[in-house]
Amino acid sequence: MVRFLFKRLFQAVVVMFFISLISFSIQDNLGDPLRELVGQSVSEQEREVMRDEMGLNDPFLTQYSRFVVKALHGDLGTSYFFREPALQVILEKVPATLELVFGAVIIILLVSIPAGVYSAINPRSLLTKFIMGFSVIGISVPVFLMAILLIYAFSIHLGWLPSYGRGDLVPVFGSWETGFLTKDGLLHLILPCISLASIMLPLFIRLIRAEMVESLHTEYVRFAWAKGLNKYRVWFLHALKNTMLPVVTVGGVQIGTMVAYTILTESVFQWPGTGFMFLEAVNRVDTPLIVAYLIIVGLIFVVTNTLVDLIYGLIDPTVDIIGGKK
Amino acid sequence: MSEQSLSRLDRFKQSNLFYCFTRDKVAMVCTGLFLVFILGSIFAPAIAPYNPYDMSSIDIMDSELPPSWQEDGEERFLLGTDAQGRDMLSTILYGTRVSLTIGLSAVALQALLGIVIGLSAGYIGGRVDSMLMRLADIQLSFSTMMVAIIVLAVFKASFGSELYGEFAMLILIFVIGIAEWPQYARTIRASVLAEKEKEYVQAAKVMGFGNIKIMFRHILPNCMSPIFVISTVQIANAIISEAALSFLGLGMPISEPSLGALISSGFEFIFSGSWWITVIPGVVLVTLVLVINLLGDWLRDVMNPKIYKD
Amino acid sequence: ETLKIAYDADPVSMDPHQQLSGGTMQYSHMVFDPLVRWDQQHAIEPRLASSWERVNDKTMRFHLRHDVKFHSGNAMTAADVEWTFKRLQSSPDYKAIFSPFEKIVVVDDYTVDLITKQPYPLVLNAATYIFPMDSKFYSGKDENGELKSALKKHADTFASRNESGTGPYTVVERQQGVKMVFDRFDDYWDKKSPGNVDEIILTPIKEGPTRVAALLSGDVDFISPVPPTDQKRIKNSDKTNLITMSGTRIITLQMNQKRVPAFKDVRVRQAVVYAINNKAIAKKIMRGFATPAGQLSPEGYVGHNDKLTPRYDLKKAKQLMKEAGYDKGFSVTMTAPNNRYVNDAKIAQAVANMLSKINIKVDLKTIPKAQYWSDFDARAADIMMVGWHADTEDSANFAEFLAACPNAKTGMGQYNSGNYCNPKVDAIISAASSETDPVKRSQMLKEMEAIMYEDAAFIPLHWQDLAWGESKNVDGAKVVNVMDFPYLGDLVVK
Amino acid sequence: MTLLDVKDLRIEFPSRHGIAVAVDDISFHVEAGEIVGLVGESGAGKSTIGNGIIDLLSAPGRVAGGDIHLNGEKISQLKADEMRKVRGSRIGFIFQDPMTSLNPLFTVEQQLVETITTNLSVSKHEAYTRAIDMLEQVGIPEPQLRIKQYPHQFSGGMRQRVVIAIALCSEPELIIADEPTTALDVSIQDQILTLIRKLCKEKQVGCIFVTHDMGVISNVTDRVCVMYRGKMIESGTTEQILGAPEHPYTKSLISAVPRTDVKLLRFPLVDYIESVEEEDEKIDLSTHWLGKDVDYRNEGKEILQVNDVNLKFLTKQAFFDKNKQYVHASNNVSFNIIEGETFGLVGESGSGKSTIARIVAGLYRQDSGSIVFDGKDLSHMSERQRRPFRRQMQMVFQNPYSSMNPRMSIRDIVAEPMIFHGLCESTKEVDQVVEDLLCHVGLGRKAGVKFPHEFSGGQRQRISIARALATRPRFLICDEPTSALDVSVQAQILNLLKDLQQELGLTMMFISHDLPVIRQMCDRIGVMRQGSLVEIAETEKLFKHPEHEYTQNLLSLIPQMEGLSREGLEIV
Ligand SMILES: Nc1ncnc2c1ncn2[C@@H]1O[C@H](COP(=O)(O)OP(=O)(O)OP(=O)(O)O)[C@@H](O)[C@H]1O
Ligand SMILES: Nc1ncnc2c1ncn2[C@@H]1O[C@H](COP(=O)(O)OP(=O)(O)OP(=O)(O)O)[C@@H](O)[C@H]1O
Ligand SMILES: [Mg+2]
Ligand SMILES: [Mg+2]
Ligand code: NI
Repeated sequence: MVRFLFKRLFQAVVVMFFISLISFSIQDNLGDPLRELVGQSVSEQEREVMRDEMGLNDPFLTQYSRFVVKALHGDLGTSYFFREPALQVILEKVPATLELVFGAVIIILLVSIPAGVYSAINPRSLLTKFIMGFSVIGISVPVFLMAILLIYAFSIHLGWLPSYGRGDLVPVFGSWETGFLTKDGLLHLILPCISLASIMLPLFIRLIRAEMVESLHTEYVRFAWAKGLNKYRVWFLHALKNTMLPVVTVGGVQIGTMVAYTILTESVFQWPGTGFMFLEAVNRVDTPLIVAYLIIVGLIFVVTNTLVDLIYGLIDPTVDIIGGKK
Repeated sequence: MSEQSLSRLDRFKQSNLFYCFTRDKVAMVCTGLFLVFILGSIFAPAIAPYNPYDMSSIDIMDSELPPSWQEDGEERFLLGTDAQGRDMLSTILYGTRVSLTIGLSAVALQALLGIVIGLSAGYIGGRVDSMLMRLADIQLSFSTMMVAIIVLAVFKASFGSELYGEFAMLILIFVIGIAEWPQYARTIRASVLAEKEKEYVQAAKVMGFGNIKIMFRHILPNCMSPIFVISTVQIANAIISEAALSFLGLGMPISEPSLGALISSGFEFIFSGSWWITVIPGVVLVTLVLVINLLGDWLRDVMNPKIYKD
Repeated sequence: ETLKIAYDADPVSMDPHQQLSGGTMQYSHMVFDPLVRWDQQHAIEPRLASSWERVNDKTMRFHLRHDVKFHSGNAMTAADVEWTFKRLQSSPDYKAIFSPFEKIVVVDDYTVDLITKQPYPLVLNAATYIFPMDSKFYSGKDENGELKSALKKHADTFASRNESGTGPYTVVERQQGVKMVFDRFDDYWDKKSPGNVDEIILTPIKEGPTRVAALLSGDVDFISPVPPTDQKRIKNSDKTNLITMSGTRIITLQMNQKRVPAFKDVRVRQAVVYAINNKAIAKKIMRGFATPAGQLSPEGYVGHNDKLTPRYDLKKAKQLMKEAGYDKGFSVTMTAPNNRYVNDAKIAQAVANMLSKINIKVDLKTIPKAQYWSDFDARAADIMMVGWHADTEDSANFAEFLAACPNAKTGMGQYNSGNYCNPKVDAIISAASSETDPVKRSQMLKEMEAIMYEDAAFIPLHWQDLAWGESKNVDGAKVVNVMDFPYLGDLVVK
Repeated sequence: MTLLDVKDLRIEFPSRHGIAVAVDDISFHVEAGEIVGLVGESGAGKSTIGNGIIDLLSAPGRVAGGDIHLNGEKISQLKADEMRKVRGSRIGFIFQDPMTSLNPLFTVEQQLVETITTNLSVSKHEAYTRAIDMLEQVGIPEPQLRIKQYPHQFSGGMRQRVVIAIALCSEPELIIADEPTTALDVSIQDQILTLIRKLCKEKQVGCIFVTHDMGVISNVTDRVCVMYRGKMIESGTTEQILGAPEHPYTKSLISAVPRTDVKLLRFPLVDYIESVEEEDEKIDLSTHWLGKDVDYRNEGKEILQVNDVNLKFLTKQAFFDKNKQYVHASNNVSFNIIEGETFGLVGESGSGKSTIARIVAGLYRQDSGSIVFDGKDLSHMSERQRRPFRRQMQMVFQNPYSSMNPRMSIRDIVAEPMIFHGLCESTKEVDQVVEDLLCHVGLGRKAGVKFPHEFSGGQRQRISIARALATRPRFLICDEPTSALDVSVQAQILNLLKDLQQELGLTMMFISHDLPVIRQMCDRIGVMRQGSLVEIAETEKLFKHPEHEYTQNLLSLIPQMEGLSREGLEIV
């Protein structure tokens, strides 16, 4: 167990190394950061001088080794735009994103499990057809459009919910400010969470349904019926738990993908999180911030996937993650 | 030779697939619609009243005309025109062609990569597994957008940007395929981890089958269910990703819009009254995705011998 | 009264000299005050300088107000102006504007002289950029041991985190990219200002539709810019007003004569200009929120020449192509940004369609601005799009950057991707830079526009209009201007 | 009042090839305290009756007619919710396939406790105590430790016992036991049978006992019903059926029972079996492809040597190595098998028989020791090097269902190894051989198009034998190959194996808990207990003069059947 975690930690470092290498090598193709830092009439020579000062004209390896040395001291560079250490900028924005993702995950869990299970159990009911139809629409409407439609419906037309931002926040432990504890904060969370969830929800409903249909046909589910168990117990415990393996995996990947989709959701709702920050950073060619963000995202992926692998072990005792002996 | 093909047809007619097909109305309707889409896109140049790629036929003064049944609509443009003055009907036909090609091929590529990698990782395990899965982590950190930028850079460096237009479609397929394989790989790997402990796999080992055969012939079919789900969802995603990539200048040339690009470029018009620019292609896309999903669901059920359809 | 405003971006820094951009100017006019400023009629009006006069052809004398206090409580004097001026001269972004000046001379506590190297007509235009900073406040070292006056492009400085200006508002809170809160400055010198807003909360909302939604739902009171497609909604809503104004940013396309030999032929260039129906573009794509252009200078600028109108004539265009021997046409590449100017990609596409009618086949690519400028600098396509707003609010500035013969040393023609080069134009530009007689100067610049018109030096499309949205209770129309920096200090909210 | 009364029950499996009637107008009844045996050929519909009674037919099966009354109350056509109250609490059910009946993701404790708390009103803690008690009663050693484990950590027989424990734990009125002792060795079987008998007599529980083991029938049942192809052909008291059968099928069934008292040359064939409908084709092995080239004839040489093989399983994960717990499934096991012989492996359930089989087959890697096959040490070979040996060494798995890929048709399952190893020239030949093989094992030529789940337990087992034979192996490991077969099919299979052995010099390692069968089949026998081999001896010597105390005990527990006729047997 401990060895497993150590191994993963080591792998995480390797992953982040590669990510930094790749992002470093593409940064020249993202555009010219100087353009975004200066006014339109600043001359080319002047920009060249600044580029020199910032070390952007150094050879790739010089730049990269400088970065690695600093990174080993915990410094991932300084954002051009925020003029703060990139890591700090990201950490400031992380709570917003995490809360958004958390809210979306809750919605997904609350909706997809009952909907998926229901439609597996009653494959012919009208509601099932509705759920399946709805989910297709969910898949094929771009997030951006979904978000805008939600804003138009709920904040302009009905005036129920605010259209942008995080609303009132209260600080909890240290610098983490949460919107979950104020009414205003919660109201602000609703629309962004729904639109973020809307991308993943259909996938999960369909996945749970598909897996559930399979496990409803297994012998042990039949045996569970023969034991006279309560139907909810059979469905939600015996059948559902067996469907969870692929669901958890896809979930693990999707939580990561969701981090990517926060880019769109956050920018529509002007949500001050990392996704929006990243999009802006790409627009402003804020390369240090881009590299730092990618590294952090890589870390998130390694961590979630490690968790997912650990969860497999918990769910399915026959799966042997640690590589012990059978 | 003719005998062979005849017997093949006969075999198909006797197969479960065909039988179930003839019994399922939804499947028949969906296949019909799907064929309509496929044929529509193959024969778009013949069917479409205008050629939306012919720039000289486009007149900006015709822009944003509503569909012909609406008040200001014109006979010439059955479904109205877009902001550039292109005939919507023709544009949609051509756009479906682009989107469908990209969607299907990109997903095929993703699935191919993902399945091979996921199967190997799960089946071989150990170091190979760790390596492949960390590769997936790296890949996932670079969203489609970043992959697009990398590919564009490499392409530019090796071929110059002039050539880009000709290969736009291939590049898009490549980018979307490369960017999203981890979805498949990780899902398959999870299923494989569970399946490979089952006795039928051990039985296959005892038979002396090679690993490749065990992986693809025995384990893979038993992991298909989530793959079907992901694939049908991914087709929609691929179509929409392509639209997002156009924004980076990496999509199809702006003068050859795909269905996704039509929807995203038109959405600002919804509230200004010119709803048809985005709603009509939107409906087409939803129908397309719905059809693909229903077919996928159906196929999945048919391929699972345990689930009876009557 | 609290006013919530939403712009597409927030100021990049609290240091007004950090970067010359729209956001900085909007911020500067809230927290600082310039010596003089433009009014709505594009005339100069006194601010911290109560009056000025020309001492000789190289010297302009400014008399400062005596009753002005900085936010720190310090009184504003000539020393502050001098300090600010020197800082401007060393700032990379403002250097260019102040390069014609030789020095500043403090005459007494409330009088300064600006001395130019040569006779210079645009001293007042430059003075709109002088926002005196509190020299005492910005002197010395901060807690990190850095100079408080330091000006750095990509590092945190004292000035980028703190302000002490003379403007109507002080900054009380700032979260970059999230929000900025301003409070009315109690000791503001301009007691005549009708402004009654006590607190301003500025939120950057990048996405146009979201910004509009925020206004329509009442979450904010004042937004800018408003996307053309949404203007009708704002206008028609009974809760909101739309303010529009024809703008001064010209959108042009440049035909690269180096890459495409055909563009060396003036007839071909003219044919291209004749083929493009920029009125239709302004009407259809810009939905009327743009003024079709035939030249660079917008109305109100000294060089604006009334005779130079848009010239769309497809027949003539075809004929010119034939004359030039290109009736079969040719192929060109074209690159345009897709998130820099309003509807940039759509405009480019429409142009491509129009050019195909004279058999010029356009291979169009649209890319985000971040990558666009590298391409632009490399002159990577045959036709490229560029928009320009003159920092000096002067016609010569347009020509200097967009149409002068490119010269890497002097920086002339820096944005002239077409490589158009007409010595006559260059001569007028340099002559105009030292011509102090307004009438004569105007004559020269009008002639310059006419030459470029005749040469079809570039493809003029339109001047982007400006639009603001506001709640009904806000009276923004009186404080907005063509430069797009509303004087919010004077804003009245009912 | 009768406890269970089944009248004119008819169960159908509609499919596109027509409606298959699995149970055809069957009537019978069970009184309280009575044990009714249900025997019949494999695939006759015995399990289907049980499933029909508790309304758990797998799709698309349906009850097409008839009534079922439980204690006078009609339970056919009950609503789903009401039916659920009948299941578990009033009717306990033991599924035929213990390997797949247990949910792999829950511990045995969870599965037992939930059943108890659902059906009896007891607290969690009481349920736990009861669960431990039940496990003890069905003979699981160290129940406190074992109860925390997952099903895959149990041996086949242990799983079967868990399933029995689950069915019995909620004190039902009626128990339907579908071949509950197939995987159990005689001592445990005896324990279970005693338990069931005690329950029935003391608590007046009724029981339907499906089995193919005539010894068990004669030991426990009061009455017997005989089924043949969906029909009930005969019923009566146990003595009556066993002693004086009337129907020709019953007669031949009884003649096929493996004897404990004498060793036979061949099993008398039941001429009344399933595939007779397609004109009885007797395939002559010597002309048939299986005999085409008689490659391995090397009698007298050792083909397999197992030397000091050890294997431990981790049973409790822990952070530190020293806290981990292990089961010694194979403890210094050594034996040799000589080419051409049949080596039997017997022993109590969980003693490590399957583990040895798996080690030999290369599915588990031993911790220490070596496996030498045909003079080559397999222990450290790579998969590729091992492949040529794979074809020569085949295995019939203990659990026929889970060892078949659920998504492949039977034809593909059987044909695949032949195609893979290139044993046939054309598809036609493959099809031909597959059909022959299916015919051999008594499934009929048409079975190929179906999928594994469409077969009865015994039929599945035959498929897996057909698959194992498809590669013309030299060495065959049979892990309980006939545990789920009725005696008639069992006789046919055993004869087939014997024939193959004679014709081809096939060597077999034969694992079974069924001592009569072992006695009939094997030349030498090894007795296992708790991972160690306690005794190896010639068959007759072992049966007549067992040396080890454990062996003696084992032999004494063989159910004795008196009164079976010896008509027409070829005794050695
Ligand atoms: N799901 C199914 N679909 C189609 N046919 C089925 C299905 N389940 C069982 N059958 C058929 O029904 C018949 C009776 O099966 P059943 O399982 O009751 O046999 P059984 O008497 O229990 O045999 P065994 O002793 O081998 O377990 C068999 O011929 C079998 O092929
Ligand atoms: N994968 C495993 N993990 C942990 N323990 C196991 C595993 N497989 C088997 N065991 C344990 O090893 C021991 C021997 O099991 P094995 O399957 O060889 O028994 P068996 O002799 O075949 O019994 P049966 O006749 O009941 O099939 C049992 O105690 C079992 O619990
Ligand atoms: Mg059965
Ligand atoms: Mg076993
Ligand atoms: Ni300006």
